[in-house]
Amino acid sequence: MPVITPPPVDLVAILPLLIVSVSAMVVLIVGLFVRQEQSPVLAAISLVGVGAAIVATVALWGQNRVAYSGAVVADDFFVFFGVVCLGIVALTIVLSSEFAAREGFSAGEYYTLLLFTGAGMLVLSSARDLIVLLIGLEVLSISLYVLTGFARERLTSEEAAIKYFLLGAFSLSFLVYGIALMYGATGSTQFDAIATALQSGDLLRNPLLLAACGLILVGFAFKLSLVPFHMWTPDVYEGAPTSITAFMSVGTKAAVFAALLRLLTEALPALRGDWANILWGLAILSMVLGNFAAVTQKNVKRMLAYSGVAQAGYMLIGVVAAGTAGRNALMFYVAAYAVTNLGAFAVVQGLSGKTDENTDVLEFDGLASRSPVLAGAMAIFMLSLAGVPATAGFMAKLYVFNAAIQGGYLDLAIIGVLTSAVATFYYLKMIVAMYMRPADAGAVAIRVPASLALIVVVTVILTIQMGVLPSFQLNAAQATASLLALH
Amino acid sequence: MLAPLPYYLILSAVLFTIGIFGFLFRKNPLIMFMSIELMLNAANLTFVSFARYLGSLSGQVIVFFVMTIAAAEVVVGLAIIVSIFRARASIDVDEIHLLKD
Amino acid sequence: MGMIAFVIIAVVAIVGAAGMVLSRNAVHSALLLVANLFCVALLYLSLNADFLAVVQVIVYAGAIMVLFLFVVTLLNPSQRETPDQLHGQGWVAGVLAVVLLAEVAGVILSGVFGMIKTTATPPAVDWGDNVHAVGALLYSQFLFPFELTSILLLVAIVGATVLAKRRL
Amino acid sequence: MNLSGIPILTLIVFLPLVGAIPILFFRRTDTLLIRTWTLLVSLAEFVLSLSLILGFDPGATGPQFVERAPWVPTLGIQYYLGADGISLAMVLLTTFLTFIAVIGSWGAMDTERCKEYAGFLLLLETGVLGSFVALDLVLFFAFWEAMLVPAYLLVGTCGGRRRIYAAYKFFLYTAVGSLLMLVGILGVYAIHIQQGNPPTFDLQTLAATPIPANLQVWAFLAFALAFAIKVPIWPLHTWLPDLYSETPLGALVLVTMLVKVGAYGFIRFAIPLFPEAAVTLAPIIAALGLVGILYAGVSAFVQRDFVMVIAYSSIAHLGFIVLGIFEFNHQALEGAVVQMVNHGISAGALFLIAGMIYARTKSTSFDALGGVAAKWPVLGGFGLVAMLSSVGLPGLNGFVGEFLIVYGTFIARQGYAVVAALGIIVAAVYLLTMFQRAMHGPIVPTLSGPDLSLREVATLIPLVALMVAIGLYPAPLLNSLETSVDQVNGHVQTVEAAPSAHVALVREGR
Amino acid sequence: MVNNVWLVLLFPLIGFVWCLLFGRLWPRLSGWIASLTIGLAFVAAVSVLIGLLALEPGDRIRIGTLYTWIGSGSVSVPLGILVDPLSTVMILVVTGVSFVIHVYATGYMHDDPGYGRFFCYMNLFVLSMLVLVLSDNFLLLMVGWAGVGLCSYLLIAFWFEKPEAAAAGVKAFVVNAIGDAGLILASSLILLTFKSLDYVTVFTSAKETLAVGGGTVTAITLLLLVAAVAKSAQLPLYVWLPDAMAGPTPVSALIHAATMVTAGVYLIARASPLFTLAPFTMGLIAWIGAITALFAATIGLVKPNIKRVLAYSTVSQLGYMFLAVGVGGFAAGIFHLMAHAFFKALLFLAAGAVIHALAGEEDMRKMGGLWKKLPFAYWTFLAATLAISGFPGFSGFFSKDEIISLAFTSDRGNVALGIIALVTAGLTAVYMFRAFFMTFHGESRVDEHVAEHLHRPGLAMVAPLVVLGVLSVIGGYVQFPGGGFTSFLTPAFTYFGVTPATESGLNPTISGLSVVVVLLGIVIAWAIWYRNPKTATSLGKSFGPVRAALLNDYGVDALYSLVVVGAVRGLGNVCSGLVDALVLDGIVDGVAESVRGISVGVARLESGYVRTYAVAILTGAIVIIAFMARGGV
Repeated sequence: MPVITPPPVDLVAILPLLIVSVSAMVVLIVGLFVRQEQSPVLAAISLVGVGAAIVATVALWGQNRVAYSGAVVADDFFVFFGVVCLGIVALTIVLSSEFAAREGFSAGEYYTLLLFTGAGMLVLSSARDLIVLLIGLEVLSISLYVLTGFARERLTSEEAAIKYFLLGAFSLSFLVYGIALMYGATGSTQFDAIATALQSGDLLRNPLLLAACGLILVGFAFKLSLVPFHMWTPDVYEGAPTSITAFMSVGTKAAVFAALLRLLTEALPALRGDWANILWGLAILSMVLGNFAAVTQKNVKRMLAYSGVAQAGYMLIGVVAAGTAGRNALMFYVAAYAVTNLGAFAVVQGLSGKTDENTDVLEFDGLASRSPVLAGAMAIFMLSLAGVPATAGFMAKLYVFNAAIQGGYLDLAIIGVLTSAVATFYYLKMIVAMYMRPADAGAVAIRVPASLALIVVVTVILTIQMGVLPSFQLNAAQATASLLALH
Repeated sequence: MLAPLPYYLILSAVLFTIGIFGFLFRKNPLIMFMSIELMLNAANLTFVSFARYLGSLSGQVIVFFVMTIAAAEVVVGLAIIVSIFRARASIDVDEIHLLKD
Repeated sequence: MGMIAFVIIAVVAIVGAAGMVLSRNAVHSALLLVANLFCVALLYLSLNADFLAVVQVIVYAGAIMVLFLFVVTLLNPSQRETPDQLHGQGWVAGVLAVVLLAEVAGVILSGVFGMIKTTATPPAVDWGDNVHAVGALLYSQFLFPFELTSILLLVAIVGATVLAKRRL
Repeated sequence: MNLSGIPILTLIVFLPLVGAIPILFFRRTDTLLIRTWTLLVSLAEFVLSLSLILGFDPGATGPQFVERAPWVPTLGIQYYLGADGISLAMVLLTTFLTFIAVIGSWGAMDTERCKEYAGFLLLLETGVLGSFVALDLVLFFAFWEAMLVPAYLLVGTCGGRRRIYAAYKFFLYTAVGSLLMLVGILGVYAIHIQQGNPPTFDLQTLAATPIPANLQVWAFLAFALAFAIKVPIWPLHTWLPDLYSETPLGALVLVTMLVKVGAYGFIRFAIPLFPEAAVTLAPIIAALGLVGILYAGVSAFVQRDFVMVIAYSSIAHLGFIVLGIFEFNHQALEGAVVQMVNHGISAGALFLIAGMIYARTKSTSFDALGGVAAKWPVLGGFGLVAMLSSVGLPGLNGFVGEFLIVYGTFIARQGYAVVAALGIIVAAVYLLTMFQRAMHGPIVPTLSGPDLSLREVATLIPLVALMVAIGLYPAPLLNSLETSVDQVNGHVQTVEAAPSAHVALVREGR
Repeated sequence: MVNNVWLVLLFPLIGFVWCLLFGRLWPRLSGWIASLTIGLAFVAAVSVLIGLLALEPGDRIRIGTLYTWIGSGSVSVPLGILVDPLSTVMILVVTGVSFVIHVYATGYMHDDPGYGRFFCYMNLFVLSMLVLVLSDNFLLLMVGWAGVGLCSYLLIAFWFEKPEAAAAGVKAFVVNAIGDAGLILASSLILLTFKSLDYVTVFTSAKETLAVGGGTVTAITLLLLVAAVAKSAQLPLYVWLPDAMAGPTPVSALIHAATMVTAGVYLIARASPLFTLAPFTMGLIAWIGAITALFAATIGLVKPNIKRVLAYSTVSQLGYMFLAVGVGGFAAGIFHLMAHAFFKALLFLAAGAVIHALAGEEDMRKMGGLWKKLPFAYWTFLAATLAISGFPGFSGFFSKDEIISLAFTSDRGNVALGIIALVTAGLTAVYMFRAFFMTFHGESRVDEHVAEHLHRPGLAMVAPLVVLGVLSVIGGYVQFPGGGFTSFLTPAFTYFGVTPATESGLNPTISGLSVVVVLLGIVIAWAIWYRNPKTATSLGKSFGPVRAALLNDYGVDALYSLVVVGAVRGLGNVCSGLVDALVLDGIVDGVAESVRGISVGVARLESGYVRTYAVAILTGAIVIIAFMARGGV
């Protein structure tokens, strides 16, 4: 009879996760006793929790702890993505505070789930085991399924929820099946064990292994909304509450990219030739189709959804290019995109009104005169997404294309820039609407709540800072990436 | 006593495929969801089969986790389905497409 | 002997699955799925996964499928499906499914023999008390994911509660 | 004057940007404050830029006023500014024209769009200036792209009726080209690194990097496309008439600097980085320049609008500049740079005059004009001088550049020079015809209002003074260009001096 | 004294700047200052002449440099001037005749609202011409060259409210621009060949550098010829000059007599060291000159407008000058240039007096019998007519006679050229006396109303007529004794090794022939237009088609407007209307449209059906697995 020998408990390595989870529970409980109009209290508690978690994450810098039989790791890569993800959660909390204070809104559960998504993302970015990765993904996904349906007065919100859920579950099955085959082929689900199993080289050309890898990629591609697994994205983004759309568009991408990169570089480096080909195709498809489809969108959220598809394609270039340059590029891109897109959605939220419905591009007509601040901020975000210099988006694209060329993927770089030009088309459409068209006759000045203003200001500053002085984030990314390369 | 491993694997592949077919074919979200359960089961069967042939227990433990995941999904999924279709005359995913281009 | 049993169980499982997919009545589908799950549980047993077999029956066939049935009956079960708005969806689904099956089957058949460890006859393992063994593994090597599942379940519960709160 | 220790270029580049910030906080209705502030900023900027003259050493090789600091050290991107004679001329022209543009827009800015107008104008100035002094490829690209945005917004918010179409077209046209240049930049960088060098985007270092000939051609084309669109070289020019006809005419004075950045790009980046490819493709590009001269010339002849004629004439003038750049000899290149300055002055003056006509008649269409010079003799007189400067009348500025270009072309490709001379005749045809249609003839009854005000005269006088000054005594300008021009051509001449090596490289590449 | 040459330039510059600044404020004063400055320039020019005469004949060349104008690499062009007999003659003629015209204009333009502007342009005109003739290099020459073109444009279009005046101005400028282009190319080629644009450098090394009749020198001279032909209104680029009559009459006088059109002759004379190396070009020049002379003379026979007749006579006389320089008679050409300046200025000013008197009437069919009413104009016009016709003893006789005989006898001349010159001399007498008789004799056809209010010329207009009248009569005697003018001028050519062809005294045969021809012409004119004016009408009828052809310049003008203007307009419409708007923008918009189209197509996949999305996922999965497994064994 085997003796149970639990692995050494390393609470420090998972401290951020613990803090976030505990705060989630605290919010859940406190939420039961808090009246609707007091919901900012919950937001405050959540923010404190996330803040503490961020501190705990940063504290792990340079420690490189592998814990729980190698199931998780708290290295600098994790710290980077942890901070990014938690930052996204924090901003989403602030962004939601106005929205969550409304009548009949289950604020307690809302914040709880939001914090749990944070937990899920932390797990994803630290997972070194396919099973841990899977569970982290599910924590994130299930929270999001529910959050998507949170705008209860809108049928579209529910519709988005069920579409997201059904397709999410469907694609999860592929992932699970892929993990099963991977387990069969390598005998393990742990990254280092898989890598060791592949080292001998006997397995490398095994169809079963390759198929397993392909199936796993399908699961990831769905979450990253890469073409052709992206089709849920516009519908869900449009239907979900704007703050959740904002969160989904950046949070999911950040965490899943972290997990994907770790999986590919730590577990499957031997298969690089194979997965790089697949991702190469997916990147091209995503950049091309995402950008093209976005051109004629009339709803801002849908447009940003397609833009997100395309942006995921650009990020993928970093993964394909691999190497230090590729990883740096991906990390910077993720951070830049997170900041910019959150800001953009914050502006959309500012316009979308009480019912969260006014997200048509027409709503932006003449915004410059209705709210110069929102218009100015939105213009900066659009330019950043388009990759115009002095914004985060430019540096991100520079990094990515550089990585592509250094990695020998000139084709990706060229397609990337050409599709960027197409993208400019629709990003400019927003600027045209805001600055060059007159506002509706009946349009009134827009009241910007303090919470929204805070987000907009923070994201604008970050967008520009990352474009003008990118070194801070880059240094972090660089150090992390080089550490990762040691494994 | 034991059938060879490929038999198990093929069986699970067949089950997995039937699940996929069901998901694509049926319009009833409940049956689509059941199809997903079928797919997960197929995956589980693969895990267990491999576990047996690898002589490693961890496959079984993983199945345990997958079941948990499935359960969690069922809870939330059914709740979503109920909340949408309770008020409707028909249970048909094709009926819900307000969101499209 | 094992082969015969396997074939019978497999056939039943496939028939159950196919029936689930094709049945016009959602209740029938659910019951056919239970049958399938039961067959899989039997296969678990054949694979020395006693604990899982039991869990499969209790949790899956028991709890989860009951939940399904409950919802099915809640949502007007007698209703017939309307004609498909997506023309040719059945054909597309069928063809794609067959292609995928062919692919996966091909992959399995060509791949599984390349794996030295698994092509040999299965090791005669004695996991002793399977429940104990699984438990031991769960609390040692898989401690972290195990703890994580608590979060997962909590999320599910909270989510279900929120969703339920509104219209039920 | 010793300017060492003072980051003079940084100050010059970013003063307008800083000056634009307070405008954000001015009240929209307080246009006088906004305009006065903008005027002060542009004046201060101009005065500041004049200090460069004092510190400039015309004989020195290499960039002067150098500022160098790591920007993104991990990639080897530097904040690297420096100016040679060519940059200096362009910088001074830009600050001067901005100042003129602000005075010239004084009346036109008095609208509810004043804030945008002023702000974007200043931002545009920063972008243009940055492009002229950046010596790091990424830094240059950043300025280059950043310059588009205020131009785009300026046209889009303050422009004419078809402003959105024009702004869109401009941005997309230029965006496509510039993005490929980014690929080109990264390509050169990658080659540099592959040869085992530390990463850098330093122009001079990369220019010294040997690049295989076949790659050179592609990389050159990636750069050239961006610059060719911006210049614009035929047949990539159709954005320009649309943009110019929709841009507020005062601001257009500065917007004309955009095309000069394109030409500058060839001189500073495309040719030094890829001399062999430049030599190989020079006949084609120069020929396109020629086509542009004649094509735009005859097109200008049939235009029905004052501004459109000048827009097409700009294309023709830029054709001369392109021709001059791609002859790779001292006179042609120097002439091209002089002509860049001239184009800013002449076209600027003509646009200002168009703006003054527009302010009085609300139209610049020939259908609504006639007898303008009779009705407003002072306006007509300034218009005449500006027009003649654009024609290239000897004794005015345009001639110096045109002659040097024609002579330089003559040295290398005599047939081209003959065609270019034909272009000079065509220029006389369409510009004189324009003047005849708008300024001469019977006074149409719709003209009303006074002749030029003192402010308007004050706007034009500096420009006219420069036309005469450069026309009669271009030595200061030419002298400051001598060394710089030789340095640019030096990249090419080493190629031409060793034709056998060139051929060998081509073969190796393939 | 020679250094006073700077003053020759300075005074008109002062006048120009003064008129530019104060012309509108004090128009009268400005007119006088303008005239005064030109007068002072003339005085300065005379002092230059005196200074030059004090030097040895072989040493009469001086160069002064202000500063380096264009210095680019190896190219260095100074702002410098050259004083030699040729330029001295030119500045004397230019300033002298211009001064007279200025004075005249103060009276003629008295009532014009653009008085100040007029003198501003006039002074700039003179200044440009002086720069042209004084320049010591080809590039600075071009400044003056284009400057006179500009001023001709400004002055022809002086009354620019009149559409035909504006159009005539444009025409003048554009045709001149063709010449400018030729000059730029010529300069480029010279610079490339000689590494310099200085006259002295180029001309002294011409013989060593260039082979006689070689391609380079032929190309250079042909390009210079293009410039000269355009500026001097020779075939085929003469078309601007007749239209230039749209300007005020003093302007015509200035353009035709003192400045502008003579520049082409001057250029050829100046660049004679190059031209003499290019026999082909020389022959071409002679032929162009001869044919133009004849061509314009025939047109002059029929034109009813007095100024137009004078214009064609100018073209014709310039043809003579071309002929002269073409056959190597550079001094003869310049001599005729000077004589022509006198009598042509006089003709215009006298005609101007008539036009002024008749309140702007220029049609000779509405004149007649004016000899009693306008005696000064009558006598001076007669003097000038005799001079231009080459009536013995008058200035034109000496100069033209020399040309005719050179055409026959010079090395480069031949009988054909001589006969053409001779015939043209006769025709000149015919059409000039036609104009004379139609204007001053016969019955008055003047409008009654105008006749009652005849403007009599004031002193400012009469004095110039008298001065020029005297000069027209005696101007030819500068050749005496012993070819004094030619011998003064010759060092300017011999200095660079060019020996201009000269006549050794009067050739009795040719002189006699030409006298006969001229007299015959006068008689014919007398017979047709004086004795019985009906003859003219009947002749006109019997030669209807010929007359129509002549009236329409043989259709040259129409051909130009059709071919040149039509071609440019047509090309322009194709380029901007078709290629730009449809093809290029079509491509751009087409790209944008197809992006939009693809976008709509792609977006249409987004049907909203979950199961469709699932199909996409499954398809993607199948492809990916196939791709991955493909790499397997």
